[in-house]
Amino acid sequence: MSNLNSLTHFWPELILTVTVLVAIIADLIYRKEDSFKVAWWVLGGLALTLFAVRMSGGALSGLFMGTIAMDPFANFFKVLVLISTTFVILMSFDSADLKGYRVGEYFSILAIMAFGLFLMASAIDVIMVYLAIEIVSIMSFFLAGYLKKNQSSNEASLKYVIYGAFSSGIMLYGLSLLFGLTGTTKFFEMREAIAQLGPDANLALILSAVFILVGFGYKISAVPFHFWTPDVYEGSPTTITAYLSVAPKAAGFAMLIRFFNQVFGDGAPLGSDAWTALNNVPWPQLVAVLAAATMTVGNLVAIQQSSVKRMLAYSSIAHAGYMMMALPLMTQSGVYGIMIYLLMYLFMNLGAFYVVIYVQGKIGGESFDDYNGLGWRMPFVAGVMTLFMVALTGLPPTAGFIGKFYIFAAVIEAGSQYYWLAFVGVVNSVISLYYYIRVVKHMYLSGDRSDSISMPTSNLTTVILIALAIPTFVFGWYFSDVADWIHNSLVIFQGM
Amino acid sequence: MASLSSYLLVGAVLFSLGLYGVVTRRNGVAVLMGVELILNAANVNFLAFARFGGMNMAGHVYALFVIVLAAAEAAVALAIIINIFNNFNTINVDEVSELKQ
Amino acid sequence: MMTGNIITDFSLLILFLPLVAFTINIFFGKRLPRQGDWVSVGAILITLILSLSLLINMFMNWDSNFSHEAKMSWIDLGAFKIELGFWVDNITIVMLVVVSLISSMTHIFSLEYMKGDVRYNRYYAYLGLFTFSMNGIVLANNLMSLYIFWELVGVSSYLLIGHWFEKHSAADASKKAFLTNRVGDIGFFIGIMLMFTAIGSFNFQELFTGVSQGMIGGTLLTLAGVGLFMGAVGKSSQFPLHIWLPDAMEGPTPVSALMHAATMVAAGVYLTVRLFPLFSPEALTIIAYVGGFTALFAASIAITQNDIKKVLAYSTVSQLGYMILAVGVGNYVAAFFHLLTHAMFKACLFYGSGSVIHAMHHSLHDLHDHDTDPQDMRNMGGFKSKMPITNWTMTIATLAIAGVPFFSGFLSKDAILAGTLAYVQHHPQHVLLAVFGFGAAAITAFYMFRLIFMTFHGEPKMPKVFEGIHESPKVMTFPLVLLAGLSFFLFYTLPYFNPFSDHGWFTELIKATNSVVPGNPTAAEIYEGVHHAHYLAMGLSLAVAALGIGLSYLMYMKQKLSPEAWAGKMGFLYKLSLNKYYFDENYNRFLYQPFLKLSRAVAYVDWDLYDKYFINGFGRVTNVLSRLTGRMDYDGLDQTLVDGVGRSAQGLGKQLKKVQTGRLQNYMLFALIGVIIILIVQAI
Amino acid sequence: MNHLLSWIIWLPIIGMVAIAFVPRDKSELIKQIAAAVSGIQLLLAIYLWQIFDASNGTFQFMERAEWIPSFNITYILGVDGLSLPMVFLMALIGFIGVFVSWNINKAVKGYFSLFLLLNTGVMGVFLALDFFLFYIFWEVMLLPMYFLIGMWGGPQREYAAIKFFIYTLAGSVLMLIAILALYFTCGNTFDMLVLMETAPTALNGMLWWGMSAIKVIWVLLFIGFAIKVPVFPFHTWLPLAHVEAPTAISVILAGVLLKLGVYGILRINYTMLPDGVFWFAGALAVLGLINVIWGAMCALAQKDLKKLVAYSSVNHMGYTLLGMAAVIAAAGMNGDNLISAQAGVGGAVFQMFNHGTISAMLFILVGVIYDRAHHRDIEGFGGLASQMPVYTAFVAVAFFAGLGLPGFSGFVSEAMIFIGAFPIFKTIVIISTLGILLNAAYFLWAFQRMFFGPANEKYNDLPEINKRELFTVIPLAVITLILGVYPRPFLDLVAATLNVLIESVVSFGGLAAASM
Repeated sequence: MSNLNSLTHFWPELILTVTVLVAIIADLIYRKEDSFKVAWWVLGGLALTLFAVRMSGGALSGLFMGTIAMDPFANFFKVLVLISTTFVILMSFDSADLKGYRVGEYFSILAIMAFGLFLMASAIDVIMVYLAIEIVSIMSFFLAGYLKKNQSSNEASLKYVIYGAFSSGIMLYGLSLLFGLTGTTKFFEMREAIAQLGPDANLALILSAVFILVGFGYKISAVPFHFWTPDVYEGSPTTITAYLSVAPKAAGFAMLIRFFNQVFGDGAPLGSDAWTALNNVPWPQLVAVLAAATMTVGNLVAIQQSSVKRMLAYSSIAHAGYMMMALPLMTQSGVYGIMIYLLMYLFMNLGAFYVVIYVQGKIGGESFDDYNGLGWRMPFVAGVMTLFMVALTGLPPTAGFIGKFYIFAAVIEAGSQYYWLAFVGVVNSVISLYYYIRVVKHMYLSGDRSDSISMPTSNLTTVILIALAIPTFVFGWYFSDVADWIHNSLVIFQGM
Repeated sequence: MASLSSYLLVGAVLFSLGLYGVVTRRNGVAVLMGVELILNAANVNFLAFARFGGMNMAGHVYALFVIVLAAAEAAVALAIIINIFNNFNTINVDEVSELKQ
Repeated sequence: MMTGNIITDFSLLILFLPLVAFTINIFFGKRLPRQGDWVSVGAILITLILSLSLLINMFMNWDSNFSHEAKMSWIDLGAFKIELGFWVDNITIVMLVVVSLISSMTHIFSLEYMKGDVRYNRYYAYLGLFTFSMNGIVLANNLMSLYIFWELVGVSSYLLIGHWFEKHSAADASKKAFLTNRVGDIGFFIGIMLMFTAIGSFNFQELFTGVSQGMIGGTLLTLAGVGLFMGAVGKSSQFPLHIWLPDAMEGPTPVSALMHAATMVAAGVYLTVRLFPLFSPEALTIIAYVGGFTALFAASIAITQNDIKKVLAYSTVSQLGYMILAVGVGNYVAAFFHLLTHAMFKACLFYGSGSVIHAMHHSLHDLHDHDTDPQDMRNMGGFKSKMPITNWTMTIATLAIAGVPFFSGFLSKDAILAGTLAYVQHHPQHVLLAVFGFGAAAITAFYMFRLIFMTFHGEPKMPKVFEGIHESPKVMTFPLVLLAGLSFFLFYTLPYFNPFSDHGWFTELIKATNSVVPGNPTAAEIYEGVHHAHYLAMGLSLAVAALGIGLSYLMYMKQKLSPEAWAGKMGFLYKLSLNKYYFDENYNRFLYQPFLKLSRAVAYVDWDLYDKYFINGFGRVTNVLSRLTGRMDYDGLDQTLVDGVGRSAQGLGKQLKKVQTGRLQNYMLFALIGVIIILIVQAI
Repeated sequence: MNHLLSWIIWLPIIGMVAIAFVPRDKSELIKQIAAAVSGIQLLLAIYLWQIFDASNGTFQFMERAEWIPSFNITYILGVDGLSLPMVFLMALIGFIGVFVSWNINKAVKGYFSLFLLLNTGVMGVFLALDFFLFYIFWEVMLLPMYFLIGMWGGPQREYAAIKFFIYTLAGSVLMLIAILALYFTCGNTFDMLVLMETAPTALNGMLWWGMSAIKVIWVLLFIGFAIKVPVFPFHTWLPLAHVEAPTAISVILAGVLLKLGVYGILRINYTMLPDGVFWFAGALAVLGLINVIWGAMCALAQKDLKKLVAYSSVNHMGYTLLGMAAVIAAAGMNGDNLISAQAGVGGAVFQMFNHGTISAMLFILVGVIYDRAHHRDIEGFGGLASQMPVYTAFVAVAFFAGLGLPGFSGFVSEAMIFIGAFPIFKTIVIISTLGILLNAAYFLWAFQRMFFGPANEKYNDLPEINKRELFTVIPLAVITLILGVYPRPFLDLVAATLNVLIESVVSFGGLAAASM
């Protein structure tokens, strides 16, 4: 589709772009103490975008000369991105980190990042892939280092920028090799070219594949490309940590799945039961091992943490590992499982981080000991936190269980050659119980009882917590509609 | 006339130098320069493939994109490093280690 | 003449009346006048009347083949069924009379003996529970109900032995009794399972039919028989499980009379009598040896005991051994006969000892003497003048147990010895059994008269105590007199009158049935053999009894022979006997303690090793892994190594860097290493 | 009532919601609500018992509702002779448990909310006929249990709670794998009724890494259930959890939760993997034996009364395993011995129920003395019989019931188990009869040390067991006695179901077992 034609299908992104512009202009108008009002503009824009995303759909097409796909698959991830961006913006109002900073551009950058994530979810051309990743990365560097006077935040952004640039550089090198092998930048053409490659190209293909994996792996923080995660997560403002643990990860998975399915897969549509990897690309086993390693490392290291925030950072690595379990299966159920998991994970993880933000604001710390006796002093927050922890562990009847359930179901369905992976997965769930329940233990079992009860003072806090808790709980036993919606989103644009 | 493989060799050498720089340098700016080398190694590859593959202009376009993005990235990175210098009085990446103390 | 329904109803009443008394007394006894003893006594007297009416009915029928069965379904799962029920025949009726008679006497005797006890109502309640369970055993028509009531008498025994639980010895004895019985019961239950597995029923009649049809045979049948017999070994206190009965004397004396002399311990004999047709020849041989050995063995201990109740206890063990021996040699009617006569005279002896102890106790109490043992015969002597009734009744019972003509014991013991002799004549290789039998008879006569002489004759050993000795009140002497009367031969030979033959209602109404196991002699053959051996046996038994009595007379009455000198001469043997062959000590040393130690070891392994190290080890390993991973992941493999590479590459060695810093490069390095590893793996 | 089973399950949740609206300082009201709710639940359970058709061995009062059609998840409930006694048991012990907990005064609101939630979880497991639903209920129990032990427990409560949680979760995640494997290999359904039809044949000959699929799934499920039972190598959470948990929770734990494991094996392993039953029966019997002997020996060595009772649970549940193993007697290989199978499995089911009542009684009584003396050291008492005669009497009843005395229901079930298992596992049964001696030994020894001997002056003023406590013990004692004297009311109820169960095991299993 030509560029001009494409624009007519590009409404969500256009609205988002306008939102960004409006936000920047608004930021110029507001005084510093009013700068948080920019958020309302952004939120309005996001709402419009959400509306536009829901309205689009219909025909599958490749926009801008086949670099961007419009399909339900991308739309699902866009919705995910919009929901998480909205929540993060709302959460930022209460953030203690951001006090004393001009936050207008903070919200603008979030909106730009959302735009980048949109592109990630729908890129079908390696140029667009690189472009999208870079937009997201650069915005993330900003956000991670947003607290200019805070050394941790500085350090986080430095590490992030160096590691990010490094891995995207390596990925780019891999992409260049792939380009050389196939002579094209478009996913579909690449697949056809690879299918015709002789065995002598294998080494180069593997080399490029692995290099590309570095880029993707960095985005979803898969082992062994996860090293930046704990430091960046801990140093960044907690709102941004929450955001980084959800939205870019979702978009990263979207891109990864698309890339898998279209470049290194046989190109069968997702609606079919299974597609296979191209013979000469041994993706599945590699990713399976990485998945196992990712969740094991994430879980094991999370046990050691003394800070809840850092524990959540490591646990987010583990969750990436759970989701990665479904990648090598090359089945529709696998992708389906990842999508459901991401949705469920969004609510519970944002919720957990929000409680961390809240406690940080009220108590001033984020270590486990700061949570002692929380169950008596802040029964509502502690109760909701318990729910999130239980959900993150993956116990029914919470959303976390449903996510895991679909993932494990996909793994089991794929046949007995992946049972070991399911086994590693469930063992990891048990390990994760230990550190998640530790939070609960500190809230209820440790520390003194107190008769003074404090409820959240701001209504916004209550609303956010409830808005995150309800899906976390309700999707645990009623997920039929969600499952159907996601099932309908399992349609990937397969080229002209 | 040099062959494709010699260009690729240049690319590979650049890439390796970049990697080496990134891994060994302690100075934040130097590390960034290593990253730039890696990016340019990729650029060399793109252009070489585009030129010798007898292909379309995609490679050139790609290289242009990379240059632009690298510039943007460098701008952000330098901004961050300046900020770091303001806070830590050093740009040695090893000394920037507040976290996990 | 009673119809079947009436018999069923009577049996039900006989069974459940004591249970009703138990229930009333346990819940409301404390609040009833006289703590409810009249409820129990009333119930047991009605039971006695009902039993006697069954007995009269039996006499009126005069039918040795009489039997009546009633059943109800207890478990029904389709294929798996258990029916519980009654089997009333002449043996049952006689046994019911024995149980209810002795139980009634105990109830009456205890009115005085237990007066003022702290748990008077519970004592009567437990007596009711016991009578109920004992009657249950008697009436059972199948192994399952037999086993059920078997255990229940065990419990009532436990409760009654431990009646004075404040005493450690009583508490120990009650536990010991229960556990020792359980050992036997394990065998019993295995026997039951073997039988059920082979035949598919618990019912006696069906078992007999099954065995006769050969559904079980050979070694398996022997094993089943031995298993069932194990139950009897436990309950009837046979070697090697005899250890509990002497200790059980910690219970109140009337209880000893009722349970640990007359009825409960006889349940084992009753069991073997009931199941006699099932036993294979090999099993019977084992039974005979166990019984015979126990008879002699226990008698040899009784000689040296000084506690009046201990003497009687070992005497009981010995007499039970006799009965078991009789079953083993096939003369099981004689065993049952001895059970009957023994119940009477042994209960009488126990009541007598109770009467003596009661007197001693009161006398000591008046003297405020709490150290002297009221049961030790060495503190007695010359009581005949103070307690004439007790003296005479006990002497009669002693004559009976010693096997003196005109007394019941003579007849029954004679029958057993005749049976044994006949068996030995038939199987000369088992001559040892005859030695056991006659030897025990001699020793029994000796130690029983030793008891009488030491207690009632000679000079009072403690004159002060002697002063305070009085004859017991009527409620206590009445049972003595009654039972002493029942120790005369006449009651067992009616309507005939021949003191030297056991021919009478008993032998006419209780006929041996043939064994259903091929290879065993028929009842007629056994009878024939016994008949032949009768006179020889009688002569021998009279001789050994006279020997025993004479020796005892010389030693303890005339003091012609000094017991001390004999004891000194036989030093080692005397010590063995006095210390009961050290069975308790050895069991304790080689069984209980090692097992307890093993249990502690198991518990230690379970809790302090397995759980602490293995199960928690999973957690610990995870933790260690976690720490390791954390360090690898975060702090880098080896900072110095990495740094070293960097330095040498740069050619700059001067800049020493702090360890544990500078992670960023390591991150990337690890990512690179990861990439390289992946590449290598992929390339392979 | 059309949705009787749903009412039974969800009633506690209604109570929980009601409690949520009560101010936290009105603890009496909270307790009354909890009592009322569990009382109604008990009445419903009794009503269910009354209208249940015992002659019908299949599921009754079925409820079926669409839930998640896209994953073939359905809300299916049903009750049969296997689950009905368990439902009754849970309702009874749940009701009694409220009264046992009456003296809880720390965070009453939270306690009773969690208590009711636990009740729902357990009821759900017993009544669910959809595997997914089953699993959800199975896991729902964990969290309340964690809190109940961790917040209201003894000195080591945190350790005990986390250990319980991790241990049981480890088992249940394996179960999840098995459930999913069954789903995908047996026709994409969680409907247990369908799985019971399809699973026995669908897995035949299927190999996973050279192992039979049946064996793999069996083992995965078995470990999940075995941890709950608990079967020997997985039993160590139990003494700890029991000792640390508050009395009412120990009561529920021993009385009902342990039954879930056995129930699961019978309901799922037996019906869906009959071939596995034949493969595993020998191991099951051996494990049962180890449980019996090991548990008894550990109990013998204990000094803490509650730990003794806890190990006695290990011991008693061992009998259940032994009885269950006897099911293979009914198949052709060992002669068509239906009698043994019925006796064994029937005994196992009965033993489950009896252990429920007896161990509940034991734990309540342990709680009674602990509340008064504030310790449970067996050696620290002595002569209590003269100080607390009524209490002593009840302990005697409970101990005698526990050691399998005839007249109490425990005897009947143990006898059935022995009789049933004997023809197939002669040696094992003979060794395990040693257990009945050891049972008697540890109970009587403990009894002697605590109650006999001269009275301990220190405890002269201990108050006698009170009316509330009597109210909690007496129903259990009465049930134990009645069923001990006349077990038919119980056994008739389960007979038809039992035969269906045995039939299903035998008709599928045995023949294919050889080819597995």
